Amino acid sequence: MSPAWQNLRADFPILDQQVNGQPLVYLDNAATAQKPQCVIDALTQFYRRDNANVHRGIHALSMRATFAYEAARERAARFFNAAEPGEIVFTSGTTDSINLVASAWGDANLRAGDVILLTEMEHHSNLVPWQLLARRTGAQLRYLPVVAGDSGLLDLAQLDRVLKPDVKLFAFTHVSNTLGVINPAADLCAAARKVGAVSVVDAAQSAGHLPLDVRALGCDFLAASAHKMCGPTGIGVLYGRRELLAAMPPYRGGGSMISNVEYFESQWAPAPQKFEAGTPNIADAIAFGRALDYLDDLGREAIARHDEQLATLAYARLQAEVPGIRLLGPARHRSGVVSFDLKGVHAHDVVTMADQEGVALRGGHHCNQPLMRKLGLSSTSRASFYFYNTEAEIDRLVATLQKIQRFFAG
Amino acid sequence: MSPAWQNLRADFPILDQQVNGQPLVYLDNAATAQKPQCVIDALTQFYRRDNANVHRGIHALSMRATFAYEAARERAARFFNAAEPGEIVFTSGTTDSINLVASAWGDANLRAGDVILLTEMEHHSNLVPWQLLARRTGAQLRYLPVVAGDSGLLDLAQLDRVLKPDVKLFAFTHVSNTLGVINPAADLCAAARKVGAVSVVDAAQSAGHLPLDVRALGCDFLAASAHKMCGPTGIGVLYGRRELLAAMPPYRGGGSMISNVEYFESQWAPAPQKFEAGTPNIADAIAFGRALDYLDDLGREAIARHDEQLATLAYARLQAEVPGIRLLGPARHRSGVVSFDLKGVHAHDVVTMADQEGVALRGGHHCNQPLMRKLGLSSTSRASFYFYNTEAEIDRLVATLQKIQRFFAG
Amino acid sequence: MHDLTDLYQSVILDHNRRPRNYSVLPTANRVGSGNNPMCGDQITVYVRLEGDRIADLSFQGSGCAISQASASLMTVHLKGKTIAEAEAIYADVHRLVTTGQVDDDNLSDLAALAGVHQFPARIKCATLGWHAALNAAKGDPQPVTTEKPGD
Amino acid sequence: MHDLTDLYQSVILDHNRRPRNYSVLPTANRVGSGNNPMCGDQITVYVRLEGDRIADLSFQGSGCAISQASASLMTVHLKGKTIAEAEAIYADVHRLVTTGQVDDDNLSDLAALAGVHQFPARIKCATLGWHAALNAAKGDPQPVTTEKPGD
Ligand SMILES: Cc1ncc(COP(=O)(O)O)c(C=O)c1O
Ligand SMILES: Cc1ncc(COP(=O)(O)O)c(C=O)c1O
Repeated sequence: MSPAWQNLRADFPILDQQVNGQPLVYLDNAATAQKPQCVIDALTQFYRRDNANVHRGIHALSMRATFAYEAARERAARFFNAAEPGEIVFTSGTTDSINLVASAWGDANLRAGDVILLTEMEHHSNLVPWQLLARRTGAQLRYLPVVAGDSGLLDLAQLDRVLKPDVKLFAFTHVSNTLGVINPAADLCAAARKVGAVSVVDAAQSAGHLPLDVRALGCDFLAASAHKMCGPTGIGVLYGRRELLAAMPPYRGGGSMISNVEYFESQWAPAPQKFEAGTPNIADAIAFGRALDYLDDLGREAIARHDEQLATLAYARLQAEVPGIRLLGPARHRSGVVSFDLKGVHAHDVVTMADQEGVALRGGHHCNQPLMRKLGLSSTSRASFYFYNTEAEIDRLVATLQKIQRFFAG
Repeated sequence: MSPAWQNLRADFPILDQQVNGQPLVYLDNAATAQKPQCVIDALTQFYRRDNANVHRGIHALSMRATFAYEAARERAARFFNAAEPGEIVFTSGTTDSINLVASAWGDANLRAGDVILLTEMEHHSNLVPWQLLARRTGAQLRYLPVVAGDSGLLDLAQLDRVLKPDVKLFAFTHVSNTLGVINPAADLCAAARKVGAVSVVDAAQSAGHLPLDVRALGCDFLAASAHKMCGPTGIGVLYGRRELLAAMPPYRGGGSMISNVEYFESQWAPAPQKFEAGTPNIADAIAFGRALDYLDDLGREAIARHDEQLATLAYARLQAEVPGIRLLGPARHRSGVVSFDLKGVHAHDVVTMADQEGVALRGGHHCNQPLMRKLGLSSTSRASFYFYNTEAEIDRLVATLQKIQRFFAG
Repeated sequence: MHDLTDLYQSVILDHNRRPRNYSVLPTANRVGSGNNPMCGDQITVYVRLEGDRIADLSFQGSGCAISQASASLMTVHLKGKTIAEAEAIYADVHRLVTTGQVDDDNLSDLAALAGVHQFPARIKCATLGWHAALNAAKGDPQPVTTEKPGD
Repeated sequence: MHDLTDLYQSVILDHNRRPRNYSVLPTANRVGSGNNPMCGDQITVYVRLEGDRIADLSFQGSGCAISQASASLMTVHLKGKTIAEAEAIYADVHRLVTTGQVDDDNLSDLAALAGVHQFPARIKCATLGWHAALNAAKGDPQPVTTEKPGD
């Protein structure tokens, strides 16, 4: 790893702390990423200099806030290579974005008998909204399976069997938050288009990690969360193809999403305003824009390479040096997420013990209960890497798991 | 005004700046309030020390984040005097809170022929969600009128006529963002309860300004935005009575709002988690808690007195010193919002010109189009005060409006 | 600090006080409307199109001095022009209100709109009537709304 | 830094490795279940209630060492107790796992749970089985879920 990456750690003040007497090793990046000082500064500066409500304001602060907010939208459009800023809707995160599609597109376009296709590895946030939509409309859910075994790959041989013309919408995750699998998103979107289905890409785990271009993917909708991309909590985006957003009814009602309101009826503003009712999360949108600058300065290809290098190394070392460990997901060509089951030690005990060594892991079902059940597990431990993690931290991880194993073996 | 209030200005770094060569006079508080340094620091400290995802985490950072997030919920419960923290749902703001009620409570409880009662002074955010709900369910909207003239008071003599047993829900604003009127919220809630209607209080303009106690009000739901209460953008609360929240279906689907997920069906977590799908706006919720401390340290009675004093003075001086001005709302017993129409000068021109003098006003329909039409106006200019505003700033306002009038008179 | 008279030049104040062609045009064969939902500016433009020529036009509406004066100036300048000529004039006006730069010395009193570029929140006010008129002339049935980012 | 053996005392490790009364109780007349949806801990408790006395009880489930050991200890300590006695014991245990303080010197090996209070995220694990058992004994048909703030 080039020393330049090591130097990045200085941009992240939170990494420089001791936890339980040990230097923090933060390996919970799939849950949320840390924030560089420049993103924190963007928040501080907004509140210290420019804070005002947007859109309806003419005074100086309000203009600054409006221009900065809309510049963040343009920044996000560039980041995802949308055709225009109007294809970017600010939401409160991936979950909100997916619910927006389920509610605004889904209720208007689905009826009894239609099929919503998902995969067996979806996060609850890309699963429960479709269950609720299916219940409201009478549409049915269908699943593209994961292959048997622990590689976690989608069973693409079954795609033609499940993706038939009765499928009106195909929603799938780009990168699994439990398995570390990277799905062939462009191929899946193309397959969806071939049967006339709308495609929804859950990019929560990919947007800050891989090069991502909505036009190259060919997706209709794409959802992401700023907090997993070095941005603040409470903000995210929905990308939607212009024609689809234009035809959709609103999501929530309120200020700023209207063109005309009367006591008994109203007309809507064009997208994206139509989907942004009320005062938006102005400060966090602006700070999110700054996070996108930061990521693009590093280069997303470079981040992806770094993530994969660390994850592949961690996978190989855990496999070799921790007896009885069960690793999920592929050994290579993977994202930074490495989930595992340590024989005889429950994930909670692993995480509590690792925390005593300053190593931050996550344990549980990772919002992936049905997949866990299919794998015969109730929970796993998970180490997830980002660009500020180092090989030395993998040493700490391996040593910690070995220590835990020794302790439990008594 | 006691000098202690003057000293407060030092807590708000944004106030200490020049706009167009003049010291900023920020009179756009009804749109959004400014943030004291302690709230900004709460954000910075969270991201520099404690940032992690909540609920599912066991490691040190995640525990700190979870406890701080839940402490913010407890803080909000205390602020509003809810019976328990579980009655506080974090949302992205007032608009989101009202949409939550319209969608989760409304769809489950309303049917064709039922009546939703509103008042003629509602903000679009407390109007459009009910229009959408009415369209979905076949329920009807009905309005409690505002009395003729410019006092802006609700016509309470008509309450019995419109609040009949066919009314299933009565939603009204506590304080008007256009008129500065303070409505008798406790009486309206009691009247709603008498006919068996659920009451929804839009507290966007009151929560940071008046003493507020949901049990004293006797409301079923109450909605507020942090950004109007010295807190950050992107976070707000819905208070809901425990029994109502418990009986409601979820709002959005996703992580953290479930108790069990299978591929084809799921069970929900208890409230408030049931309504908080996905990663919440952790940092802003925590900073919001700090803002509530700040407001309670000042004392809400004292803030309300200060707001009213300034607004009453501004109203009287504008009336006396600016010929031809048309002032909306009552002369006394009012909130800090003072809307007016300057004869012969459009509100946008007023606001642009005032901005040249460093005075930040808002001009437009204030998300209140139907009320504007009823008043025979397309827009007004609005000065809105908060506790950091001073009498000297009223001097600047009056002088600026006089100057604008002279300019336009040619 | 900008000088207020940069924005509110005497031409603007005059057209605001006494808007030209402020009426319903009885012979109109095209109507366009525009509104700025953020502020409540509202304009209706009436056009009599003969072939591809704007034989006559008028407007009515309510809004700030900038939107009313700009619409009034617009009626004066577009009367008698072909659609192509009208578009060329609007291209100049758009450049003027967004950058303050004048390309065309023939803009005459339209140059009074140059100050708008220093007030970005007001650019929409200045272009509202022009959008509505061109849409009407070109037969685009969509009402103009300015509530678009980057517009 | 806490010592790991504060939390994972040998009593805990032993009860986790060899849980007592880990079975379905054929003579049970009450069943209670609890789950911690955040982590996937899952416990079912079988109770034979005779009058107001817990004549016998057993459990099954899956979860972390703390939840399994605490449930195992619970079965040992509640067997033969009246509901009132069981509630009193649980009150002590609750105080123990939330504060680390022992009121009652009779807690014997339950004192091994004292370390839990230093690990607030794990308190729910330690109380899950107890909640389920008391709910079953008191006939509360609601499954226990720990997903409540402040629980
Ligand atoms: C009375 C009233 N209700 C609702 C709202 C909407 O609040 P928000 O935009 O924060 O969702 C506002 C704020 O503009 C308001 O003044
Ligand atoms: C694959 C995937 N989808 C969706 C989500 C939900 O994102 P958020 O909680 O930010 O809404 C997550 C994050 O936990 C995720 O990993």
